[in-house]
Amino acid sequence: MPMQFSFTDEQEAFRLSVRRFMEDKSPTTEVRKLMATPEGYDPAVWRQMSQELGLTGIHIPERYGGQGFGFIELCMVMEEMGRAVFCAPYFSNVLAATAILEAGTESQKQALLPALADGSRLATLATTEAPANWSAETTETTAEQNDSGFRLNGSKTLVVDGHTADLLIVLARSPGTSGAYGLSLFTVAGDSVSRRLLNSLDETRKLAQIEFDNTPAELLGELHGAGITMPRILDQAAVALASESVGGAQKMLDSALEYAQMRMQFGRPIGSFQAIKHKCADLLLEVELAKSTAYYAAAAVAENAQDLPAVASLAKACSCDTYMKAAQECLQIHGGIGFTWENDTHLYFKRAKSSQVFLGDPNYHRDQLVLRWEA
Amino acid sequence: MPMQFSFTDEQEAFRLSVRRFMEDKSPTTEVRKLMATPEGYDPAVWRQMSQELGLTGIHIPERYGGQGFGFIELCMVMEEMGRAVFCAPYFSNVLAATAILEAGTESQKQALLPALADGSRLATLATTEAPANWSAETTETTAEQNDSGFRLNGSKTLVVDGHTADLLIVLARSPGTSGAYGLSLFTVAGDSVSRRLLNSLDETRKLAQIEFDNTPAELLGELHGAGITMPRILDQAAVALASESVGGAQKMLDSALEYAQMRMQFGRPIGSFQAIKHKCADLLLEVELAKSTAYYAAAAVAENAQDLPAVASLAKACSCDTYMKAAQECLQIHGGIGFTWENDTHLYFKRAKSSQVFLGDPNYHRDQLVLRWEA
Amino acid sequence: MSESTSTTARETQIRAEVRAWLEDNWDPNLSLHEWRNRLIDSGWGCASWPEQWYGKGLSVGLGAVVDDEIRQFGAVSVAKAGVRMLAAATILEHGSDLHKEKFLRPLLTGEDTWCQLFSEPGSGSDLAGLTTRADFDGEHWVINGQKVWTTSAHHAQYGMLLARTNWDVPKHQGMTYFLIEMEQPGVEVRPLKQMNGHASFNEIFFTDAKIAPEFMVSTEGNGWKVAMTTLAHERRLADGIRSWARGEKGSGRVFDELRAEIATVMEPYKWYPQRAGRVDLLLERAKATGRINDPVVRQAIAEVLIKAKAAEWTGRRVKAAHALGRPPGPEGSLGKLAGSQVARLAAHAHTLIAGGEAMLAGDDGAMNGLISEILVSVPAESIAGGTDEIQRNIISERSLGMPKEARTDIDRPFRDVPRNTVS
Amino acid sequence: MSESTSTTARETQIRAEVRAWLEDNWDPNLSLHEWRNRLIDSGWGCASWPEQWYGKGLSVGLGAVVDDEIRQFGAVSVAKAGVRMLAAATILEHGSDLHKEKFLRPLLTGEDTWCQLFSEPGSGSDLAGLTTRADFDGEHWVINGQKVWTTSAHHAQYGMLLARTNWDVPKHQGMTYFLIEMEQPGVEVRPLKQMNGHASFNEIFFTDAKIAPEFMVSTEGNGWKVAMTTLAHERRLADGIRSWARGEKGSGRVFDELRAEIATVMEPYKWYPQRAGRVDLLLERAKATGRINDPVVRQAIAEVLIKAKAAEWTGRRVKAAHALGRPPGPEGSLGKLAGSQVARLAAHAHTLIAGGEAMLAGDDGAMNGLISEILVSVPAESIAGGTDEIQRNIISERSLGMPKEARTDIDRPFRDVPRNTVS
Repeated sequence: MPMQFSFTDEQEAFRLSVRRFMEDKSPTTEVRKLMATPEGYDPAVWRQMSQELGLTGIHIPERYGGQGFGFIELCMVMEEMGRAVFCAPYFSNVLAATAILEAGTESQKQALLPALADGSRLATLATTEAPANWSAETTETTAEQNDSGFRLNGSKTLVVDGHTADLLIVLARSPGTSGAYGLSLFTVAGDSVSRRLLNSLDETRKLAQIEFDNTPAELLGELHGAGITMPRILDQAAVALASESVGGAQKMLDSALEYAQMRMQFGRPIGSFQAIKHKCADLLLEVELAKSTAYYAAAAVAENAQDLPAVASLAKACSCDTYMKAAQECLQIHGGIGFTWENDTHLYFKRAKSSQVFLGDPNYHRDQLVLRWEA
Repeated sequence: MPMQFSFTDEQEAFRLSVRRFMEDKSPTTEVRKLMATPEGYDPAVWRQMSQELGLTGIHIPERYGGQGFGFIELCMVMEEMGRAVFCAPYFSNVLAATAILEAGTESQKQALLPALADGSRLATLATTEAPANWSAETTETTAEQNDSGFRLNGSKTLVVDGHTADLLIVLARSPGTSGAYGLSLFTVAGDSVSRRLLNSLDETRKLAQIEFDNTPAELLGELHGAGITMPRILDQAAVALASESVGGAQKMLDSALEYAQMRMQFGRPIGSFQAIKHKCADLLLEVELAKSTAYYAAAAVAENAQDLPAVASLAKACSCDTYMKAAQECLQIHGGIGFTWENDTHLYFKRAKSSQVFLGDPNYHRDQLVLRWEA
Repeated sequence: MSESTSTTARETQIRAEVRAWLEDNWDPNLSLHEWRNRLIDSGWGCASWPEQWYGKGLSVGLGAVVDDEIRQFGAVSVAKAGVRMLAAATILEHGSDLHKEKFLRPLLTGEDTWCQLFSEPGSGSDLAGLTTRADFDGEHWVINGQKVWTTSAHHAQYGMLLARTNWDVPKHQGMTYFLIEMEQPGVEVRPLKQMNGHASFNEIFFTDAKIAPEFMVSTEGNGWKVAMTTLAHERRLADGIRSWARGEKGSGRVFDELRAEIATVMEPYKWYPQRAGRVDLLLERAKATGRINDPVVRQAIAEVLIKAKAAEWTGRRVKAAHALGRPPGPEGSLGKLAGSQVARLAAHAHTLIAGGEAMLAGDDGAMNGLISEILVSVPAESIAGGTDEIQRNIISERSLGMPKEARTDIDRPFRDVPRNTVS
Repeated sequence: MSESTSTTARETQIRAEVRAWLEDNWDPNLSLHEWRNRLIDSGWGCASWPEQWYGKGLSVGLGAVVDDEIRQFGAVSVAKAGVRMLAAATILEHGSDLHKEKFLRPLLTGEDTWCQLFSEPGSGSDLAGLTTRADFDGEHWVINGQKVWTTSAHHAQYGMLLARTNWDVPKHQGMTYFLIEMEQPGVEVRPLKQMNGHASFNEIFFTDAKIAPEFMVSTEGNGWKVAMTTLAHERRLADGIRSWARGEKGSGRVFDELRAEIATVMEPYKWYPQRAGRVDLLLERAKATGRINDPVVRQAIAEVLIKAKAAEWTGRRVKAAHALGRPPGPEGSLGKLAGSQVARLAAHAHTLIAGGEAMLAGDDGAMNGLISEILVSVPAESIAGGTDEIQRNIISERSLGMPKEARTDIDRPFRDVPRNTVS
């Protein structure tokens, strides 16, 4: 498999444009404002990002109203958003679009994707029930079929941007089934459920609890098809999150370096002390290694590689651990200043902590990696 | 429980006398000579150590010919021997004496212990069969009883000093039993078995493979009593090994420090570089912490504390990991010199590596710690 | 040998004297200040202090015996904890009679609260690099600059201030120690919010604040030496606060007022147990969530337990050696460094146990937000009171005798030393 | 975009020329030296060398294309690997015509073996601190001192020697580079046994060894600069050896002689794969022993796999960036540091998998002693070729642009620099 180990000039130019947009529209002063609101995003910036830059449709094919780029470009966007701790319902939209692309029928794709691609409709994916378990197989929410269609009962939690989404893609099972069998995906109107914004550790990532009480739902794709599609959707989600994380990790390294060069103690920059120098050297290594895993995994999605399941877990475990470590070390190098609310480090620290456990913690993914490895 | 957190002046004086003996009789030049021999000890030094210093009988009660000190003093001896990578069948003798003390009848103690206490007879404990498993419960060696007594069949491996021992204490089970039930300890004459010196990673610790082929054996203590006594014997063994390990770890720290102060690079001692200073500071912390666990565990044995099982595992995991780390870092600080055969570091490195897995690796003991913890 | 020192005849006699006095004088229905004034006047409140200053001139060891007897009796002690005791120790050692006369009694009764004004945004690990200035205008010392990490400054009457009075001498020689009145126009106190949402500290801005000349401690330029006394006592502060907060269970007016006092003083410290990682909760949480059944989670918990118990036992070895008059061996910096590692490992184990719940905080978080508070508080453990890096310097240089870092900032006028221009 | 550079017309043409020449000239039944002399004379053996010295003056990139074509054709190349290529590169860049005439051809045919005489017991990380001396006695340079970590010195005809010729100038300015004949009375070679039982290196003792003046390279005092050329090529050495050792499968006299040559040259390196941790064996071993069923062991294996794959992919990113002419980004020191971490993690995982068997070695050890060889070889991975600490210095200073360590040893006569007195 001819795997990608570098980006093309066009891709690098694209990255630069996303980075500039983020620097311009999402400085941390803005992030702080938005994270304090329940909605958690700026509609004007969202519109501009969706319609002028086309980021919401980046990996959606042109025939469904998207930009028609690949998963690699999507991951570049995630990386730059991670670098900016961007506060907006982007990742949730990606999750939903990915689920529709993987599971939906041709007519559903045509019906649902254009509004996601142009950002006019917000969507998310609701899968998780027991917080400690990210496997689709333990789903308990039921989907009962009657003459008028499907009705959902149960609840979902940790639903990213679930409180603002117009459209929910919900994982549920037919009554009486268990395990991977009997699972299907459904679309549900956001305003047809009872939902509640949760108090999240990372205030830039809004999470919701959603209750289904005989909620009308439409089947997405095939009945009982989610046993096949969900693992692939979750692998892609893990890779996207890994990409976001390496963006954040690089930012933490940059921030640590900048501070270490500037901060004087004992008459010299603290970056001249070997303890700080070696900490930064180790961090550079970690970050470069993590980037390599995220880039490789993005290419594995793009090329539909056979080893994707193992590689997705590898990238998730490596990138999210690295992000956490980078945030910790950046904070440590900042000293007391780094522990203050005013300093931006904690925004990243909390995103890192949240990402570490989101979609399965590193131990879970390390285990998956070995079990999935084919060598 | 009034636990001991310091040694008495008498104990400190005793430690000093053992240390001086080791420095005098077991410099590494001697260790290197002995480790290259199959016997692995110097009979003259052994006699002097046993008869003049009484070290072989240190924790054996006076009524059985021993010195009548406690387990704490035994552990001090182990610590000093660890510091010297002493090459002699001492630990094996301790294992055997402990087994007899824990399991033997009064008359067996009277019959067997005096010769162990004065060092005139070498003994060891043979329990392990599958190298990866240190639990007594998987024992497969059988002890069949007939009119003339017991006959053993099966094999043991990793038997410390098993090739030179006059007396073997052997764990075996009655035919048809399984698990903790049906286990007994037996005494077997060393010259009645077929045995082979194994090629050991740590050449200062001699290991043997032993085969039992209808070998006559005498029951030690109660029939089927080993399900109760073996865990306690193994706990004490783990604590003794932890003590030996902290002695070795301290020596590695001392050696690293000495070298770092002396070795000049770039016109200054390498110990003036923060990278080396901080490495040594971390090592001091690790070694002091490990010592605390070994001392606490020794006191837990001495006081027959209820939390001994958890504490023994804690000390074993902590001390052996610390020894390994100390040896690694000492070697790293020495650089290329540390990797040579001529430099003594590898003697300790190999002892540390061997001790890490001996009696159960740190993961095993960490798991036991949590399962045994009562809080 | 056990770690407690053996009982001596002198100790027994002192305990009897204290008990006799308490039996005659203790009255839980007095106001807190009335009771403390009575205790102060008796000399038992601070028995190790000199006789002319509220004490009985006893040794520090016997002073602790007296305090123990008061505690065992169930009586309330003087306000002998928190930042104010740093002030007391410093004033006793370096203060003038005026200082002792004016400050010691209201400090012991609890009427006066104190704060410590040492750290600055630009001088953290390098405390001696401070740039808050004190200039004498012929009548007063005029203070300009900024301090930070000041606990309880918003309700303190007085502050211990370290400021630079001479910029033309090496950094350690140009500082002077002052006692400053906090309630004056030139002093602005702003709460400093932390990443865990608490605001336990303050930033203090001085704009032409004034100090009368008699409130200089020791002499001009001798501030570093005086500050060392304060800092030496700071290391014992955390322990003191913990034991002091215990005596809050009695009934009577004096206890009611004591509880109110404790609540105020303890407020900034309420997240400190979380900062240390809450090792005590790990097994309970693992069992409650069922995560104890995951062998990998058990490994993480075991790593915490090992380090935490080893650190606890090492602390007791240090105390036992101290009690026996042996050389101290492993010292404070080791405990600090171990604590920082324990906290970090514990936060990691808590994360594994919480799983997805670690994404939530406050009411929605595990244990009503307590777990998330751990996760966003532990980073302080490896910074506050000297970073891990500083501890490793101290350990390597003091405990191990390794060569000191070459310094380029201490042998020339402070004016010429490169330093932080902004914050 | 894929990592391979796109095929150019020039490349296609060169490949055709090489292939045509090989079709006419390749004969596996020649002796190895006969064949290599033929290849050397054609200019294809070292196509990127200058035309007057056995080459065709091609770019390094096209030189690699020629080598690739020879490999693909199945022919044997010149003795273009190992320490002798460091000598060749240095002689080509800094040597005199005499040096080139005398040394290059027998080096390329494989007749001459070389060794590198830089490291000393007293100067490891600080190579420029060396104290082996070269004094001119009016006729010869007279060498006294000791070198160490010299691979293959026991069968080398020549050595690249760095020695101090001036003690009164700063350390980097007092060294001179020589080409020394190893088979002479003043040179004693002793094997140096390592902790893993192998003796891949030698110690070399010089006692009044002699070098004729014409075998100085470049000028007196310019040795450091010349040595940099040697060292720059050393970093590529390991790769070169690995790829070179491949071409051993053919039949015919030339291959028989090649296999014998490879066996000799590779002997010191046979434990190198174990030094790197043998990541390739982990899953196989875990499955064979059943330890794969332990979730804690799976974690340890996963940690190795993650770091090893990440390091491999990072290496390919570096190469891809290089191929595109982009700034190199993460560089050699990162790979070195990653490799050292991988080796250590792998040894740990192998230990867990082996369990008690890790106590055994040789015939009794797991995989006939291969596993124990890993355990006692990995410590070298974080030392050889520059310790982890040195790599972190390089990364922080060169890749991250952090301030350099203040140096006190480079601005004064070497004579006055504190240094190791013994070893």
